[in-house]
Amino acid sequence: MADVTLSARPAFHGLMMPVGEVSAPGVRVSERTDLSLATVIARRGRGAAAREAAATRYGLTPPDRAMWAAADGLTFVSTGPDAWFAVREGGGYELAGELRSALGEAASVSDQTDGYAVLWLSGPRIRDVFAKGIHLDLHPDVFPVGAAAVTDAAHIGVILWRLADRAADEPVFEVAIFRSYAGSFWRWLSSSAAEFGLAVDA
Amino acid sequence: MHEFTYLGDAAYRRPDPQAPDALEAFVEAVHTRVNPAGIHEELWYHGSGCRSWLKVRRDTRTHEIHGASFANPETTR
Amino acid sequence: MRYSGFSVFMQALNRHKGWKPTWRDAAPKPSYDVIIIGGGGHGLATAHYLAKVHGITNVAVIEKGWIGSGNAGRNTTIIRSNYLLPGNEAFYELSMKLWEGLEQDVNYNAMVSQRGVLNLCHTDAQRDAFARRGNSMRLHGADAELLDPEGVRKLVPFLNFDDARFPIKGGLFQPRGGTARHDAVVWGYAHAASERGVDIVQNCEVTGFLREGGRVVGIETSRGTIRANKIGMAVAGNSGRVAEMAGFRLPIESHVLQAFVSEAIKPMIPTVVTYGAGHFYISQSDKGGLVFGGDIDGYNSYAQRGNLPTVEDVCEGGMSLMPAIGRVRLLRSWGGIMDMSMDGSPIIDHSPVDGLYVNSGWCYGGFKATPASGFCFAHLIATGRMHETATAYRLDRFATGHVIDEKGVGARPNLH
Amino acid sequence: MSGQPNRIAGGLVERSRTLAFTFDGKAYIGHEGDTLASALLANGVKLVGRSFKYHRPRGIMTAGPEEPNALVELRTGARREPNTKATVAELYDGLDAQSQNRWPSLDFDVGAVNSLLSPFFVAGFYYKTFMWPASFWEKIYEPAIRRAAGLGRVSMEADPDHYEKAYAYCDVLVIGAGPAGLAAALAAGRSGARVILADEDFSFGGRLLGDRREVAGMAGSDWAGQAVAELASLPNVRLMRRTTVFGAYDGNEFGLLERVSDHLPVPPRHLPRQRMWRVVARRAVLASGAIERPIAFGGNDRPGVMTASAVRTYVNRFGVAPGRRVTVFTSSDDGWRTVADLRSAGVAIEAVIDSRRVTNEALRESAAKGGTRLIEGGSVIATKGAKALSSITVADANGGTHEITTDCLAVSGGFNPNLAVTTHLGGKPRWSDDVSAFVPSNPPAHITVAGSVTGRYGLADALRDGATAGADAAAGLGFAITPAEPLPCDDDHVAVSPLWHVAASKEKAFVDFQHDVTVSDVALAEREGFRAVELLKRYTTLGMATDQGKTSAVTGHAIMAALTGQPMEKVGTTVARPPYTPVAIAALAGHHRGKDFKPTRLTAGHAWAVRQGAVFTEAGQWLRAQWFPRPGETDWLQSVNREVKAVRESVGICDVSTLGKIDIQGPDAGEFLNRVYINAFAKLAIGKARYGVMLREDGFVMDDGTTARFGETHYVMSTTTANAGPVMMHLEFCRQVLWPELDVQLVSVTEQWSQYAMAGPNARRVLERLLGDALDVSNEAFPFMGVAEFAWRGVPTRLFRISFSGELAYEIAVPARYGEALVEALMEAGRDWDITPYGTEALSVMRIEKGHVAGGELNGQTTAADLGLGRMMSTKKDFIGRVLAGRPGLADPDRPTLVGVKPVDPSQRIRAGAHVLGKGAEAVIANDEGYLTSVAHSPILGHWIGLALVKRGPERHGEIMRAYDPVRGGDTEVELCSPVFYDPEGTKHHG
Ligand SMILES: Cc1cc2nc3c(=O)[nH]c(=O)nc-3n(C[C@H](O)[C@H](O)[C@H](O)COP(=O)(O)OP(=O)(O)OC[C@H]3O[C@@H](n4cnc5c(N)ncnc54)[C@H](O)[C@@H]3O)c2cc1C
Ligand SMILES: NC(=O)c1ccc[n+]([C@@H]2O[C@H](COP(=O)([O-])OP(=O)(O)OC[C@H]3O[C@@H](n4cnc5c(N)ncnc54)[C@H](O)[C@@H]3O)[C@@H](O)[C@H]2O)c1
Ligand SMILES: Cc1cc2nc3c(=O)[nH]c(=O)nc-3n(C[C@H](O)[C@H](O)[C@H](O)COP(=O)(O)O)c2cc1C
Ligand SMILES: [Zn+2]
Repeated sequence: MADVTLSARPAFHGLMMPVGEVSAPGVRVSERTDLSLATVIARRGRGAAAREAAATRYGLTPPDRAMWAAADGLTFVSTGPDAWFAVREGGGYELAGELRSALGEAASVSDQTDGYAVLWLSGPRIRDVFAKGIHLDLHPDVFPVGAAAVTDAAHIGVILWRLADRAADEPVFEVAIFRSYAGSFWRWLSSSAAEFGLAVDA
Repeated sequence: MHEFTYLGDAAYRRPDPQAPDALEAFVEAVHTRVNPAGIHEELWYHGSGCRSWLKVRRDTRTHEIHGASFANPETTR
Repeated sequence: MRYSGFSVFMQALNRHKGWKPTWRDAAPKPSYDVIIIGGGGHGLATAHYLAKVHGITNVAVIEKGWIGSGNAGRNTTIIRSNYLLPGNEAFYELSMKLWEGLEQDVNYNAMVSQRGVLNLCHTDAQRDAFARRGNSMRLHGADAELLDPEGVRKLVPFLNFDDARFPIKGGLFQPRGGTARHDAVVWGYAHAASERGVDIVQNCEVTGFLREGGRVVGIETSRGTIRANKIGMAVAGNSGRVAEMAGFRLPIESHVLQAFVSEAIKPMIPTVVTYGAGHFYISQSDKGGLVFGGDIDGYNSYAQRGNLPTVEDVCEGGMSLMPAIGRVRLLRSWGGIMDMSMDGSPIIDHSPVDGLYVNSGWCYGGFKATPASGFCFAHLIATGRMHETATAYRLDRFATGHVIDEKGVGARPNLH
Repeated sequence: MSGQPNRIAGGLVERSRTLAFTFDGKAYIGHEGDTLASALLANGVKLVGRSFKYHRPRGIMTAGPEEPNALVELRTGARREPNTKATVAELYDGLDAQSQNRWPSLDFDVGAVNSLLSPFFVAGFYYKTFMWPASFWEKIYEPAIRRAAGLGRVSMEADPDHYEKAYAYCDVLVIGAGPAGLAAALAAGRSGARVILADEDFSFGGRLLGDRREVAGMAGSDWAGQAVAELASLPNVRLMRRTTVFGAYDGNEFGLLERVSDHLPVPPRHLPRQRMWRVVARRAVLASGAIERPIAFGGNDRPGVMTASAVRTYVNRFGVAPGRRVTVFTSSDDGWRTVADLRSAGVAIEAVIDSRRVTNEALRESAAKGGTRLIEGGSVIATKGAKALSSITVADANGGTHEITTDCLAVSGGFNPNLAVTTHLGGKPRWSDDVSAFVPSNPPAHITVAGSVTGRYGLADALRDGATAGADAAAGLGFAITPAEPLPCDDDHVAVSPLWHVAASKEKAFVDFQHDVTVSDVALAEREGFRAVELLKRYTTLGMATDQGKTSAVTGHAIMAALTGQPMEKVGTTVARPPYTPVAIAALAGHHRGKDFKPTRLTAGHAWAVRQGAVFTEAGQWLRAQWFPRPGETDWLQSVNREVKAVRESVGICDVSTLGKIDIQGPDAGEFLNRVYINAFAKLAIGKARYGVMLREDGFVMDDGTTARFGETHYVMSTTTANAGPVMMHLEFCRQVLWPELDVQLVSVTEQWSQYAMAGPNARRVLERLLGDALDVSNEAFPFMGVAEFAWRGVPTRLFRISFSGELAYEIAVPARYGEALVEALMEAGRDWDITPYGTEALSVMRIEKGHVAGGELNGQTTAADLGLGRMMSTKKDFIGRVLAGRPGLADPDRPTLVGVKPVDPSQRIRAGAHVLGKGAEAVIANDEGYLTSVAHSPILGHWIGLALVKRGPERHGEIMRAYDPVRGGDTEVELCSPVFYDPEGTKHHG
């Protein structure tokens, strides 16, 4: 028995159905199941040290404002004073351990790879959809590429960050929510996006 | 507002539990409130955000906010 | 002036020319035996019982605005005695009894309406907690019924029984609970007190205390100094401010509570209903408006107004419980300043300053207490001793640990 | 279907689009661009409603949201909407409206007898009557009053429509799109500022739509169209029609209601009926105009009596003549605009009555030109007509009276600035003698007023004020303004001499039309001492109707001022409160109703549990499997008994993922735990777990749970499901506020792990089969309270040997995406031992059998000592709550303390919530000695058992008492006993 592998069930499994008119959808969405996630909190008074250690090891400086910074598939999203949400492409459960050894005594790290579910969202109407639940000004001048926020969406806590645009008028956001909320989040997202058309990307 | 939770007077200090009058000091600190009509420096928790405790100066008559800072003196940002 | 159907009939013949003021709008005299600060329900009731029960009629009620301008004039009018803890239940049951005879007592129709109060529960644990409370009420001689979902459905068939996020598992029903017309309570007590000689002084703000030898002997007001040997404060949300004038602090914080009324509609809600899974309670006024409310906004405030998140929270609760009110329009919202105490229960006691008595800490449940509060406060002021039914409401209970914490949340006033 | 007898030429309605509608079952037609009111008037319908108290016949009085009379029930079935103002209901094809507050019909309304009884039904009569006998109130008087009161009827069905909420942000919010608002939006919009322009109307233009004015050399409505086109072309401007700004709130926030689909028969698929917006605006320009006020004279409520500006609106905007022989009664120059516009539209004018001596020659001439009869210094003292106006009686300046036949009386009593939004944050309006009205004073710093709302009523004022306010707002935020030329327009007459009340009237003169408050009611209130305007309001209900006194309050206050001889500034005015116009409750709830009231949290194994047919229960926001019924089981107790037995006899599994898990890391993590728990943690060995209890600072128990140590600086705390959030907040408070000097970091990892408890004598066997050689789980290698982290089938796995059930038990956790796979693997591994999934109910039975405390005992009112955990309180260290736990009230040995209870007759059932009285003691509170906190049926013992808090309980084992449960008809003799019913030696979980 010991050699059997376990099958994974993504948080949004079975939920993601397109809604509304999707020939030219206002919003496209897909679940990022290929990410490793971790919370990183600097030890007392070690914020600068943690940022330096990351810079040395990964060639990126975790931001000290509500922004993200990325290099080589690793992103540090700021989630508070000297606290970050680390996201790495590729998946697996090694990220936390690696960060722990990279940052040493400068930070505490917790694996959150399955703690959060992450959605990738884009489309010309994505801001209009977010406006139906997120109390945050996402105007491109106020929330530029590189910006990040921790807030609520329709009573559900979210970590939100803006990636580079896909094309003109195709802004891209990623949103992380605690995994258990996937069903409720989807109900809000799909009903809010219905008028614009919500397409699900594989 | 609902992203934040109010706690009370920011002047709250946990009394010295070893002091001879610790009991009275704790009774007082935990229960008695200044409750001013005017500027009040108070604690708020950013629960659905960065989870920081903040000190907020607010006018209790108008709800006007006159500044905020991290309650943790060691938080620099 | 005596009120009755007959007097209305006689006045109608006279084109209502003969009516006299419901209460005398008195100018302050230089001194009184007793001064009550605060012309809300509690202050006026205190004056009434001082005069009626204790024969003390040289009394002034000092009100900074017009009587009833505080919480008495802005509450959701729910009266009930469905408390759990001994210190509370006996007191609120006394209040209930006084409500039951109020109109005849004060010769004013305060429209005390015993249409019942239904508290809904949504889990088995909540139902057991309600049972504990209902049993406690019965032990106190009050009325309480534990309803199953069918019983609830019979009483209020249009609740969300089918699509609810939190299913209705039953409810605690107090048939004797209900509502009273809040303003009429104020006017009724004012009428009765005034008829017995009490001076009701409006537009007179207390700004300080007169002291002699460590005790208070009078008050400074916007209309001059007024002396008295005994002074009771019943200023609800302003307790902190008035206590500060007397040089002490209370285990009280002032928080804003909003309330709401809808446009008037034909009778819809037969009883008072409170939601157990969200902050929402509702009844229908005799005029037809749905009167409803929810949780306090949660922050210290003297502004008498609140904010949208709370409005939304209340309406979300309302819609999830009663989806049939969706197209009813909210007509008006307002706020009151709640004297939230550290255990959620009131204080009726001597203050730390001689000659000054405290009546405070009513949180958002003090309307129902109005008669008993006045009754017990009058007793304390007249006799110097706590009324036996209100002995638990001591100020030193925080020091002794004999707190009366119905919700079990401790010294977090905004959670009570 | 009849024609539209009163439809005249002109107007802005789309005549090519004919819409059919019904009122009280009768079919009519109107046009696109009509309101229900304009369409009714076009069809000659005058009687549309009945008043609140006297059931007087009422018609359409205004053309806006201030309407007090023309309220209808709109739509049918579950969409029926009571109290809809016909004056703002946009006409759509198929609209179905009913009159309300009448029986059996609008024409013949029995309730109208109230009018005959009106000598008794004066303000406040009920306070003085109906007191005897006391019992009659609920049975007789109150039901009668309640039935008579109220207006429209609710459908009593769930609202079938969908609602939304949304947030928006802008630099400048312009409220109102009349000339002032349009000018403001243009000025701000041209600067590049982010502008939102909102108007409650479905067309932009404000008074420019209802008046015949000229702006920039063109018709005012054309200019408005042009301005709107320009605004629409600016990408930084958002135009929001049908959107009411209903309130101003803290933090520069405004509440807006957008009626997305109210002009359609039903909302289109995927669109809400309405959308509530919360707009954060750095600046706002309030250009909400002014509301015309009526004059109180006898019979001023007869259908056909209207405000003069409304008459104008019907003529100019809707192409409808509200009457065929119109009379104008005015105390202001603005009434003369109505005269002029009626004349231009070719509507016959019977007479103009100006309460003033008309000093303005231009006005006199214009009347003369049309040959209209002019009565200067006159006033209307009475009206006639059964259900619609037929004539009026006018008193002239010399004491003469004139009977004038007329079917429409246009009344202009001056204007009240529509300033409600300026007072929502606490501002008080100021009385202005210049314009005889309350005007805004000191609006909040971020709100500027412009146009008629300021009390400057000229069109030129509006255009100039608006442009200035818009430009200033944008400039103040750093946007560059290009100065614009002032817009030319035709000139204004705006003088008014207030006439509140025609004293010579004998008949009822209404102040508040909807609530039937008359001039004599105000006088009665004065006589009875209700002189403060707020008392006047509450005693008479003046201004408390659905229109919130928009046409009545100030008039009532002015009458009170006259009665008391006080100046208006002294009398003041009542407080306006949000919402500015009523808002559907569903709109304020938005998405969050029904199943979406609160988010639902589901564990990773939820779908699996659903497939097993689990019954779920709420645990905070979580759903947890309560039990797993099997075919043939007819009640929950059978299922639960089976599940408990399976665990006690073999092995069972239970999803415990919902318990809070907090990673506590850092060099001071141990010290931190020492300070928050009553017992010691700093010395907990790595690889071990310990049960801990934490108090609030006031000494009462806050929460409990086990905390495991995984490394030198790494602990994982578990909390109860319900308290996970509050505990996190508490710990962050301790860390950040109380002890910032501690180097400790906290983060919730609840969701990272899917965790299952596996309990029962065969648990280890199953585990061995499951884990293979991934971990040695022998008792020696992995003893009670051991914890381990290891890799299993390629994923990080945690194992805890902790037991809530009292059996040999483990909790195993894997990353959540494998939660479903884990439970399937557990079932597979346990097949030979008949492994049984169990729910929270069986979990609860077993913990009660073991005397473990949980929700019923951790109710925030108990101390550690109450729960029999007093000895855990360390005497060697300080901890949160230690000092105050020593208060006499908490340390009182008489406090109810944890015991077990069992029925003396084992066949009897007991229930949690029953109170404990002495045996044979009378059921009064003095004999109350405690209560049952948790109860379960123990299948092992074969009877019901319970935990209770009883005074000196632990000293009283063996005593027979009474479990008194009158609300459920229970009264059972019980024996107090040890709270540990099962395996008191604790050998099982050590085994
Ligand atoms: C929105 C809302 C809903 C509520 N719902 C309910 C409910 O359903 N059931 C229930 O039981 N309770 C309810 N309450 C609580 C209840 O209204 C109050 O607890 C109770 O009315 C308080 O007592 P009071 O009437 O004497 O206070 P108030 O009416 O506030 O009286 C205090 C008076 O003191 C005056 N005053 C203050 N300072 C001074 C001074 N310096 N000088 C002179 N006068 C001064 C004030 O002007 C005021 O009139 C509610 C309260 C609010 C605001
Ligand atoms: N001659 C007079 O005595 C007199 C008196 C009053 C007004 N007027 C005329 O009225 C016009 C005044 O122009 P103005 O721009 O100040 O007012 P306006 O009445 O033309 O426009 C106000 C607009 O604000 C909207 N509105 C009001 N409150 C709102 C809210 N809370 N949310 C959304 N929309 C809201 C209304 O629907 C309306 O379209 C001028 O033409 C003026 O001459 C004349
Ligand atoms: C039980 C109750 C019913 C009310 N009904 C109405 C109502 O029908 N119409 C109305 O305009 N206001 C109503 N109000 C609200 C009052 O107008 C007013 O808002 C409240 O007394 C607070 O005073 P304030 O808004 O002047 O501060 C009601 C208030 C209460 C307490
Ligand atoms: Zn924050």
